Parts: sequence; C-alpha cells; structure tokens
Amino acid sequence: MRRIWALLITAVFVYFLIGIYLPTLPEFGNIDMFRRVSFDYISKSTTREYQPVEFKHSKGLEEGSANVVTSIVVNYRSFDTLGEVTVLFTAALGVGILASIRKRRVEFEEHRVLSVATGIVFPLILLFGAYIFIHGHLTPGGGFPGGTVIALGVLLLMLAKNEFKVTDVAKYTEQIAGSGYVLVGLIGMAIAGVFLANFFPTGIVGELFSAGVVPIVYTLIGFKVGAELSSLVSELREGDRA
Amino acid sequence: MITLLVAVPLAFAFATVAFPKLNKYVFPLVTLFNLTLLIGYVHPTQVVEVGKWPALYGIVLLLDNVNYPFLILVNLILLAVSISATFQDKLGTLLIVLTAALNGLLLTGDFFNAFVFLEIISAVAYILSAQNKNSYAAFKYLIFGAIAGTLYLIGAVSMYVYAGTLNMGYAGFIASHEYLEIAGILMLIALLIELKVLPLGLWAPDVYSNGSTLTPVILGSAITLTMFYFYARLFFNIIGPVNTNLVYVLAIVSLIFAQLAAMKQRTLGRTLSYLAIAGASTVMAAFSAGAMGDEKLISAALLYLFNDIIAVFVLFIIFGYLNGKGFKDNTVAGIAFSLVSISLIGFPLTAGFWAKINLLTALFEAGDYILPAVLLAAAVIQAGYLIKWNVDLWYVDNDSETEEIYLPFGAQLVVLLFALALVVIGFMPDLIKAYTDKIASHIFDFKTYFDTILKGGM
Amino acid sequence: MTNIFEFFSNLQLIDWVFYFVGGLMIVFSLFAVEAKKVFDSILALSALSLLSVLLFIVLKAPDVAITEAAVGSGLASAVMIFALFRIKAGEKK
Amino acid sequence: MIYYIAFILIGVGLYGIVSQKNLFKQLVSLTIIDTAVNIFIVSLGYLDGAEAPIYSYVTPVANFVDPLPQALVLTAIVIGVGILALASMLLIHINEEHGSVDVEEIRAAKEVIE
Repeated sequence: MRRIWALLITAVFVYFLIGIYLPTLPEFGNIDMFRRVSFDYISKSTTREYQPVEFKHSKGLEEGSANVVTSIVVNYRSFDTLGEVTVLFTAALGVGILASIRKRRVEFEEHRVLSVATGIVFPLILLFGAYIFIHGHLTPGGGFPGGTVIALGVLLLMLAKNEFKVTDVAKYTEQIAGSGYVLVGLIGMAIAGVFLANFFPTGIVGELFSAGVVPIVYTLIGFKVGAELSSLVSELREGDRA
Repeated sequence: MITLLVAVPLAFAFATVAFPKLNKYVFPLVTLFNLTLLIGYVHPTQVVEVGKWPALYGIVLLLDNVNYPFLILVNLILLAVSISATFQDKLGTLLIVLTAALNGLLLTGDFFNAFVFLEIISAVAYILSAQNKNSYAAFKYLIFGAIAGTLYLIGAVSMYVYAGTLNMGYAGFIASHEYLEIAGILMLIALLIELKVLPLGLWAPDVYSNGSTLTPVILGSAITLTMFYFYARLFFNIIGPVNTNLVYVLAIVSLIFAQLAAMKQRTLGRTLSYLAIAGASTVMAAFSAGAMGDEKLISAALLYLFNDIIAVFVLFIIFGYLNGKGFKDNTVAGIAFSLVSISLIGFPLTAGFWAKINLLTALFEAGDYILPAVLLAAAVIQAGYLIKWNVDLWYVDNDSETEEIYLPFGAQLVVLLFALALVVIGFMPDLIKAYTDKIASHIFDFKTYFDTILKGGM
Repeated sequence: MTNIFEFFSNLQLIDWVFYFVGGLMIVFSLFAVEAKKVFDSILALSALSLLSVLLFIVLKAPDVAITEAAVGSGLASAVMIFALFRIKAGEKK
Repeated sequence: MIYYIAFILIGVGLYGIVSQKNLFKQLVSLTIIDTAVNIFIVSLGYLDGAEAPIYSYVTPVANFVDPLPQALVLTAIVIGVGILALASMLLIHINEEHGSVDVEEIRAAKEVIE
C-alpha cells in the first residue's frame, strides 16, 4: 500500500518536473550569459564599466580573487555565507544539545598499522586542509572543504586512537573564528559604511596577497568549520560529554 | 543600520557559545537592543546593500511599511519568550540565532538569502521540537521541512534562470508571468508545508504537544508569523497570486479537519495544537481569498492573525507551566487563559470579535459565502471546546498529594499583559487596525517595492 | 530521432559520460533505497556522492567537486556510519 | 539530458522517503534528493565550450561557465550536511526512546505505552 502511494506521489512530481517545469528551462549547455548577473561577476564590473580581466595583470579591481566562485561566495554574496556558517553552527550546537542520555561510545579496536600511519599522515592532512582554505581565492576549494578536510583528519585520529576525544579547545576556536567573521563585517561597516564591505586593497588578480578580506574570511571560516565538524563527529561518537 | 538587527544577535551567539551560562542575560538584552533599534533609530523605507554591491549583484535588506510592524511584533514576542519561558542554558544560544534568522528573513530582498534563513529557522525548530523526548515527531518534522527546503531551493534557482538575478524585486519585474508561476508553485508547496497547512497537520500536533514551555510558543507564534509575512511578500507582492483556488480549498479542508480533531482530543496539549493549526488555516484561507488585491480582506486577515498569534502564545505558555493543572492556585494565569479564550471565540469587546467581524464583512463584500459559513461553524465548535476546557480547568479538583506549580512572576506578568492587550484592542480596534491597513495597502504595491529595492541604480 | 544508429553516432564524449555516470547513479540510488541492510545503503550513497563528484568535474565546477568530495562522500558517510553503529550497539543489549 | 538524470534521482529519493519504513532509509533518500538537486543546479550554469570559472595560467582571459549556481550549490551542500548531522543525532535519540528506527515498530511501542 505504502509503495503504491509512493509510486503515485513520485509519478505526479516527476511529471510536474519533466512535463511542466522542464520546458521553461534553457537548453542544456546553451545559456545566455549576458542576461545573467554572473557576467558582471566574472568581469568584476558590477560598479565600473566593462573591462576584460587578465590573470596577473589586472589590479585594483573592485574585487580581486582569481577564483570567481570564491569571489561570489565570500564577497558579493558574503551575507549568504554568514548564514551558511550559522546553519552549520546551529547543527553542531544541536548535536551537542541533543547529546544522548546514555553513554554508549562507538569503540574500535586499535590497529598498529593505522595508528602509526596516522602519526605520519595527520600533519600532512592538516597542512593540506590549511592549503585549501588559504588558497581559496586562487584555486578550487576554500574554507568549507578545507575545514572539512581538517575534520576528516581528526576523524582519522579518532579511528586510530580509541581514547581520543575532541576537547573544549574546539569550542573556543569556533567562538573566536565565528565572532571574528562578524567582526570583519562590522569593521567593514565602520570603515566603508556597509556591513561586510571589503575594506582592504584588492591587489593583483592571481597573487596570494590579493582580494582584500577574502583570504582572511576564508581562513576564519576554515578554522570555524574544522572545529565545528570535528566536535560534531566527536559528539556523535561519544554520546555524553559531561 | 538595519543589518545590525541580524549582525548583533549573530555576533553574540557566536561569542557566547563557550559560556552557555551567560545566555539567560544575553538573550533578553539582544531582543531589547533590537526593539530599541527598531523603535528609536530606524524608520521605514530603508535599503541596505550588504557589502556595498549594487542591488542586482549583492544582497539587499529592505525595511518598509510592510515588514516594520512584523519586525516589532516578532522581536516583542521573542522578548516575551525570554522573560516568561524556562529553558536550558544551551538553548539560549539557539534562540539568539533564531532571533537573527527571523529578522533576516523579514528583512531580506533576495531569494537565495531567504532560503538560507529559512534553513536556519528550520534547523532551530527541529532542535527545539526534539526536547522532552520528542525525537520521533522532530524527525518527521525534519523530513517534511527538508523536502520543503529543497523545493524552495529549486524555485529560487529557477528565478535566477528566468530573470538572471536573485533580487526579488527585479526578478518579479523582468521574468514573464507564466514562468514566475511555475517557480511559484514550488515555493508555494514549500511555504504551505512550513505553515503546517499542507499535510493537514499530520505531524504538527506531535511537535506542539511535547509539554515544554518553549517549543509550541516559538513555533506557533514567532515562526508562524514570519512565515505568513514571507508568504504575503512572495505571493502578493512579487510573484503574484499562484493557484489561489487550490490553496483556498486546501486551507478550508485543513481548517475543518483541525477543528473537528481539536474537539475530539482528550488532552489539552493536543487540543491547543489543533487550535493553532486551525488558526493558521483560517488566515491562509482568507489570504488566498483576498489574493487578487482585496485590501480590506487582507487587513482583516492580518488582524485575525495578530489575535491568533497572541492567543496561541498565552495559551501555550500557560499550558506549558501548568500542564493541565487547575487554576485554583494560579488565578492570574486562569484569568489570562479565560480572557484569551473569550477573545478567540470572538466575544464582543475583544480583539477576536473585531477580527472575526471584519473578516466576515470583508468576505461578504467580496461575494464569498463558503468561507464565512465554514468560519461560523468552526467558531461554534471552537467555542464549545474552549468553554469546556475553561470550565474544566477552573473547577478541577486538585489532588492534595501532587506538588503545587506556580507560574514564575515574569511569566504571569507577560501572560496578563498580552491578555489585557487583546481586551484593550477590543475597546480600541483602531490601535492595531491602523497598522494592518497600512500593511494591506502597501503589500500589493509592487511598483513602490521595485523602486525602493533598486534605489541604488540598476 | 529517426534512427538509433544516428542518435548514437551523434553523441559527443560528454554525452557518453553523462549516460554512463548517470545510469550508474540511478542504479546506485535504487540500490540505496531498496537495499536490505542500512549499511549497504550508506555505502551506495557514498558511491553516489563520488559519482556526482565526477559529474561536477565534467560540468566545470571544481569548487563544488572538491566540496562534495570532502563533505558529501567523506564526512556525511562518517556521520551516518557513526549513527548506525550507535543504533546497532543499542540493539544488542 | 543531465536534467533527466537529476529529475529521476529526485523521483527515486521521493519514492524512498514515502515507501520506506526504516527511518534511516528515509534519511538516505533525503540525501539522494539533496545530491540530485545539487547536480541539477550546477547543470543550469553549464555553457558549451567554456572553462571552469577560475583565472589561471591556463585561462588568463574569461571564457567561463556560470559561477553563481556553483556558489549557491556550495552553500546548499554545507547546509545539507548540517541537517544530515542533526537528523543522525535525532535517529540515535529515537532509537533510545523507542528501541527501534522502524516506523511500524515505533508505532507498536507507542501503543503498548498508551
């Protein structure tokens, strides 16, 4: 009975998507970039006249990161990212609040190969995570994947050492990084008059020290996400922390 | 300036996460700060382009005559919650986050930004509804809510595909109406799920009746109010009415179902839950009846919404503390409960009376006779069970063995004030009607909205 | 589509990738939904996520790909497996 | 083409949510929907013959696919994992409260209590 209902609902919904919704979409691979705001995101011309941007040549633009996705996430639509960080914050907090009544830890057998290998690999993973979020404005990546890589390193540590536990340091990191992000926004408000304004010079496109506040914000996000996700995984494993 | 309404709560939430003990003091302070900012320093029609990017490219926050009263009411309710409800220290941080998210959703002028705030609100709601061993209901809520979020996300992204921007005003201006309607259907389903109209309240009663003083109050008043604002903004102002007849029928069915279910319940908690759903359904039905631009009807519906929200707040706070105990030792709570019940029934000289009478006359003028008939029948049922519960609770025999529960002073004060407010508005309905009329006259004015939101140039 | 042969000979490489990866994804998703054991369905979900990483790379979205690889197939699976272990541990007692 | 893949995946996920009795399976189906929607949104920004939206030595001048949907998906993925973690914790709680994560067994357990 349940399956028939399921098939019926699915059929109606897929019919809506394919029959009614799909014809309104542009053909795949054939979109009109000039009608979209992304065109100005790419040429970084939202406040000035159109001028093509060139790697390692253009400088002093309104927005200076080479990775356009990063420039949207952390600069043009930074307010969204603040909200996104907040969702993750809420989820981590919620997992902490709901931490279970009974202590029932997930235990693993310690394996010698894994624990020795973790000792070697863990610093490299941390380094890689840090690389991802520091170079977020130049190469693919950024604060979220970088922080997640760090959290995955912590997860590896957890698998290798049975008694390993994420301590309160994670909470303090989260606190400092989170309020740091809002603080960057408020400094922007103090200097440029608008919340989350970019108040640093943007430099030359493609250099490490460019793009104004973007690397700073992404580093903060990286730390925050890393701390949040590792404490989240740890809490999921531990049951009760108190 | 209005960004501070979101930024300051968020900053405090992040900063106090390691010190949950502080939350008892920070949460009322933050809401008080928001209220002073709203009343003293900002005034309607104000636009902020976050990050100094022009309206089309960045995110726009907008304060106009429509959302200004909503903002004040939501922050007032949150302040009242911080005074009257009891909660664990850790939940305080969540409530501060919720304050930021509700303000953000009320202010935002961007489809995707609204999605982010919707998700924050739902995440907080899931956690709140899982309190008091109610995880199963919370999980059901999470599944429905996540599907709603996904549908809204598809709708928001289609707006971008159709219009080339995510800005609400510009997207509503540039995209063709058929396309807007198709994206609108997706968003409509999402919002109806969030407003607890769509699955006919299948999961909502379980969530509401978990016996905490916090969950039903927050879900039933602050979040519902914000969702109604967002519905009005999307479907009156930007997209235009979408499938109003279907929503109308759905809302009426939901209303009948909820009132019949409320009559049958044997516990007060579930009765009140169905009452809250019935209230939301009534407002939704009135909204869809007046979606074509009937300002008088919308104004009446907003008055009804106001009455309902305040009443639900008071009823659930009292229920959360007393949990079905009698009013013999809690005269103040009892008086507030009865006053609110009278107002909900629609007794003359209360806010509920004006809400009902305005709604009925507006509906008759619009030539609609189905909803008034349903509404009157529902009112009779509602009067029946509310009177029954009042009598029961006043004359209940308290067992001498059970310990006596008293409402804290803050809760008594808030409850009494809110109940008295309903009576005062009953004597002077123009006090609130001025606001609802203003909202109703501005909500259909797309041109002003468009001009305001793109003030910074194209 | 007059003729099947013509249809296939007109396909570009990217279309082949889509058919292949997409078909695999649908198979995995059906497996994830219908599998008898929850553990199998979590593994299928992880595989689905990895295949979507492949699609993201083909769609020229390296940022999304790296995020999905770290978050979707790494962390999400870990979270679900921990939850499953906790639930399993409860069933034994 | 890729639209169809995404829509079918959404359909499969929806089918899973309605048909499965195990709450864990419902969560898995929800995640399938999330992934499908992400693929769909990214494919809305694809442009034939364009490159990934990053200025580099390989692509010094702009010839890029639409970066905005990618930015939106980035946000959506992270939100999705947050909700997933919450749901996992709720599942653990459900198991502790009712002794099972199966809809019918939970219902049976509830009836015994009442």
